[in-house]
Amino acid sequence: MKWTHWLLLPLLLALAAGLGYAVLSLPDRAQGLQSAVAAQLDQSGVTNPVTAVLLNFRGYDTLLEMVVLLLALLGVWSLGASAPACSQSTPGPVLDTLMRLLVPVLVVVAGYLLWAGAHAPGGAFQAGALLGAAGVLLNLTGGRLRHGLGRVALRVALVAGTVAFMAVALLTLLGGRALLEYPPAHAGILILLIEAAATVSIGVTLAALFLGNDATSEREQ
Amino acid sequence: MEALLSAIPWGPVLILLPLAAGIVCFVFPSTAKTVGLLTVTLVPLAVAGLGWRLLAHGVYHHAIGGWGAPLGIDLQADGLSLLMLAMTAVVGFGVSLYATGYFKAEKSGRFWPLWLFLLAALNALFLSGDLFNLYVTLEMIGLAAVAMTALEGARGALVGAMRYLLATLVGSLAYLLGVALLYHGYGTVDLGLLAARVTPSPAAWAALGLMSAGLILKTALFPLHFWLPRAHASAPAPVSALLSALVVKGSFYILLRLWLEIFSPMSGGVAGLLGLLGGAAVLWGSSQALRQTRVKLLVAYSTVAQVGYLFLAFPLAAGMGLTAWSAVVYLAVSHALAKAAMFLAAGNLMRFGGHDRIVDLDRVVQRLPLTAGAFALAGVSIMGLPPSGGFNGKWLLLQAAVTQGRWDIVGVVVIGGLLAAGYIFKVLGHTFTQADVPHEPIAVPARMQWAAVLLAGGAILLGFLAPPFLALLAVGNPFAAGGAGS
Amino acid sequence: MSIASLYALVGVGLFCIGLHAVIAYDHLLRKILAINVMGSGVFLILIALARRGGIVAPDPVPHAMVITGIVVAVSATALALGLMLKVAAATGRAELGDEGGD
Amino acid sequence: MSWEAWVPLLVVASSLLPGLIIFGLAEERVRLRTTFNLFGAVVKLALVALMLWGVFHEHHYEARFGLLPGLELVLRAGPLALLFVTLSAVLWLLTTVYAIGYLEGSPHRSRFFGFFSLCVSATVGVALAGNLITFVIFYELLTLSTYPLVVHRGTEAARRAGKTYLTYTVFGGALLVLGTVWLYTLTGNLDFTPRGFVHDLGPEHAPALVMVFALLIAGFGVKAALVPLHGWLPRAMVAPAPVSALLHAVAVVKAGAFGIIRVVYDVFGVEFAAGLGVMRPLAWLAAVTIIYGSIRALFQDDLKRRLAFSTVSQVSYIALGVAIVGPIATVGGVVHLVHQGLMKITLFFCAGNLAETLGVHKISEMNGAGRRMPWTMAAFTVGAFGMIGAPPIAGFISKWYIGLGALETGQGWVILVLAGSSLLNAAYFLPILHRAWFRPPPDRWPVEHDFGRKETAWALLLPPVVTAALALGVGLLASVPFSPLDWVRLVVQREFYTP
Repeated sequence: MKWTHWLLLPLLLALAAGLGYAVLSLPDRAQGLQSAVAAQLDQSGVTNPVTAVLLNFRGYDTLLEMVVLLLALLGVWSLGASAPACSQSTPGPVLDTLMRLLVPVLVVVAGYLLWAGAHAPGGAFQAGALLGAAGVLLNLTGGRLRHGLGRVALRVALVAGTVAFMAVALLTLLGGRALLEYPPAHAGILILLIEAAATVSIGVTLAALFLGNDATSEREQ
Repeated sequence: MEALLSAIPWGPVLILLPLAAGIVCFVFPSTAKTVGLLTVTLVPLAVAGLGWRLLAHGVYHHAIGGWGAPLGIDLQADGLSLLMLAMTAVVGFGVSLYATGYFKAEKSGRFWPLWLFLLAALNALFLSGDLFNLYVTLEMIGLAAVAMTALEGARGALVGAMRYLLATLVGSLAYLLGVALLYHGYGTVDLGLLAARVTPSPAAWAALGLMSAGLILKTALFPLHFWLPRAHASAPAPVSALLSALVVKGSFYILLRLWLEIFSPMSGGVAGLLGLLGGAAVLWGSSQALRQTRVKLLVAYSTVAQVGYLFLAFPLAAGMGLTAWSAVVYLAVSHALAKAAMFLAAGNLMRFGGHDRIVDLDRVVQRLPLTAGAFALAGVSIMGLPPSGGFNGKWLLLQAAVTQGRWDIVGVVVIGGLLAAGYIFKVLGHTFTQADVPHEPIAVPARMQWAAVLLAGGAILLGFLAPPFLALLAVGNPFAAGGAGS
Repeated sequence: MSIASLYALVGVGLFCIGLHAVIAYDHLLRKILAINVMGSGVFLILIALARRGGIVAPDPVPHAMVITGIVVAVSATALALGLMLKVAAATGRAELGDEGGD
Repeated sequence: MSWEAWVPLLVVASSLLPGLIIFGLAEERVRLRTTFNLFGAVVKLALVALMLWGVFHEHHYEARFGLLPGLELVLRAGPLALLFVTLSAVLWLLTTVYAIGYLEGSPHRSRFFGFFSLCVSATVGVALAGNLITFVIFYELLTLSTYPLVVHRGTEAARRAGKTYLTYTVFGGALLVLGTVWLYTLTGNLDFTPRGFVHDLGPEHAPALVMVFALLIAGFGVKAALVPLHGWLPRAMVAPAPVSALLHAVAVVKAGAFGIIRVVYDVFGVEFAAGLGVMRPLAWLAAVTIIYGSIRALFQDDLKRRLAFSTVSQVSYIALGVAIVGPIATVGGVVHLVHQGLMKITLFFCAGNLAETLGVHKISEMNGAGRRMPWTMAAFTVGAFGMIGAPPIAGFISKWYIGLGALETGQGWVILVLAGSSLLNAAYFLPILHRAWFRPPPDRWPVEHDFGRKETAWALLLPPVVTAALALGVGLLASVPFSPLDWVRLVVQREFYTP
């Protein structure tokens, strides 16, 4: 193994040099799509350009990416329960109190990020990540996701974002428009709807990924 | 009727249908088998609808969100995409039929959502005209494929899946870095626009190298095939079939598109290098297959070899693009059908005897005749003997190679065919003989046998379908830019 | 050399360091982390290059791509970690031996 | 498509469809299986008779389908094609009867007869192929469908023999495909044409054409068992007797020999080929094979192996007759396709009878076999004398024409080859006859089956007697209209040599 190690180093140095040269040789001014985005921003239903790209101009990517997240969870679940069980210890009073304070705050902040995403940095992924963090915290301190959610309900929560996205996609198609071509007048509300559902799904998925084992499996119940 | 057919947005249907079905299967696992079978029956119909549209109206185009490139993402389909979609639909149907018999209840609930998402991702990949969107579909495929590999949780499968995951992630990142460089160099990730804008420059060269390397890793071209044999051999049989038949074709398709649309003017020595690796893959993969003592490993190494054939066309394209690329598509589709059939047959053998040791196959030809027949028919196509799709592909490849006097490639194709005959008949020979230690056979459901026969028969049938096949492939003239001089 | 290019070069460096680690180290956790380092490099390049030429209003498209990329990376990492634990449980070590068979 | 286009298709289908149906039949459905087999064989014979009449009256039977860009699958019944088709159809019927008797009560008969029918379909396809690509396709199909018959018994020896068989034939097939592709890239055409289609290429293509010729002849030479590509044939004798009889005496080796005829006359054109200088080496190769096969046959004690080496030798008469380059020798070579088939299948049937009835596999066990099985050994004797070339049996006619043709073109050395071969033939056949007729039978045969008053089952006895009679008949009545000789004259006159 060691001799390949030494062979690897010059190869990677050459790669780095080549890539560096390619990066430096790019035209001096970036030629992105900012002007195209800016031109269409008022049609997009939101004022934050990143959100406009994520949920409207390239919303299809985001739809597929929700599926990627779901696929990861499916993959982890299909491996079966092997993740080390989280601590079962009863939290002390300090931790308990902290949790009671922190989790609602996290949820509120997530809600704010979701809402703010329309015009400022923020959005479903950031909000979902916070929700997920809240779930992880709860879990680490002895809470269980499945205590609150039934089997089917949990699965519905996991797919809510994708389903909302696809429902909108279907509606646009049935309305004779292109896939995910929102009517400009309703674009804002549709995006908010999708984002809200996506936030929930992302949060629950991340927490479930952390848990590892399939909380909805019949075997474990 | 015709108005209705024109009105249906076939492209989005092909993506949304399996996606929605996957979600239903996930939320209500008890319906998985029914929903899954229904979906894989509808998808071929949707592909047929798209095919009708292509023949009637030419290249298909769908601007998602109504924005159009470069701001939005475009779906597009020409003859090449259509054939890939058709291949996916047919193989998917056969494998699904098989899976209904293969998986027990609990695994079945896991398998179907993964497979339907994979199907959606493959369809999305073959329809996409956007490099970043292709990255997302690649990741969907990668994660679904890895999860399916590990589905049965045996030790070998876990290790295979792990290695597969690491390889596929590294490949994706290399690809993504290439996309980043192209975006910043040319201000778009749309294939069509890039085709018009890209000129030989350091960034384009770097992108060519990175994306090719990443995709080659995912396609398992020698010497980056190290992850494939174990993963494909240890996965459950229907999964192996999907991986070998379809998943490696996904990344190959992107590479082919990139090459045809963007990189062909600046190919330089890269085409030669790809051809060289392809040749090495054919010889190495075949000779490794010949050495195997297990059916599934043998079939997996055969995939390494067959992937090599796909790359032999790159150095030939400069002079005889149309013939060489037609050969590649023919080989890819035939291999998909034949290899899927082989893995399904191998799965039947394992179910039947509880093992896949070649020397102990123990008169399978008599006791499991449909399975042995499916393996043999698929083998005919893999060896490239007529009449089969594999023969047509090799014929076109040889024609391109001989015309250009590339006797090295001719030699590789001929020797590869001989080695393939060696490993196929190594298996078939032992299906006639009696094992030293007889064993108690386990019944194999009829549909698992017929699914293999169906796919193998498809590979043979392709040998008679060259005129319509090549006519479809010509829709939109996908090889116009790829040096289709003659 | 502009600041943007400097960041991009750092990204290139991260990518190559990650690639090296993926190949050179045996432990699966290191490999998984290395892939994340590679990913960060790519994301850095995507973002940094958008600022070339002193553009003040950043191009939102690479940002959106990076967000998508991060989600993909998180998903893949989660699956990889889960798989690693299973491999470790099945083989007794979190490495890819050559044996791997059944 | 006119009805005449359907006829060649039906000829192929008349064995293909029964074959496919038979695969699906349960093992014990003997009667149904026999019905399908015989029905297919009789239908095929009727269709062949129709085509013989039609082709004689210059009708055209041709079916075409698009295959690949610029290439079609063509089935066409010309005079030469019909010669081979007729031979296959007649012998298929007889061999089917024989196989039904031979395999009675043995396992896996559905599989056997299924593949057997596929082989016949492939052989007929080879015969009717109207261009080289069609020929190649059916030729490879023949390889594939004979393999399961070679390994049919499922023993380790059978598996090894199958492996050897494939190693040779797949290798030959690869050379053939390569030669065909190369030819196609040179000419853009593969249609069999009287007097060939390559002569329009300029002289700068001569080296390439020589290479193509070598590849094609090597590809066909494997099945035709030309030295040094003959090694598979003796080893394939582990197969059941009907397989050895029809496939390795007739269908497979003849497909190779027929391919050589096609390449020489309908691809290159014999005069053009002679101009390239490739006919002389072919003649030498054939001569070497004739002598070598005969010498090897001398030293075999296993009856089927001796017959196999005899086949190696005898099939090369065809190539020799072709390679001498002249109308008379051509007649001798081409007619030997039929003559050798009749004689050799008789010998293999008889060998099968000895094995099945008495358990006799070796020549040293054949003492007195003539007294125990007079009809069988009488048929054997006719076949053996035919092989030696004794008049008036069919083999004599072939040798006569080849010799005459050689003299006509001033190649006297061929006479030496013929004479030497005949002597060797006598040397390895006469001792067998002597043992069978003039030595006393042993007290008990190795494994004797009792068939009552008959010497063996009628299904085993009838076919060799018929083929022996045919071998005698086509020799005696060689100049009668529609005899093989007469038909071959028609072929040579219409297709090979400019009058």
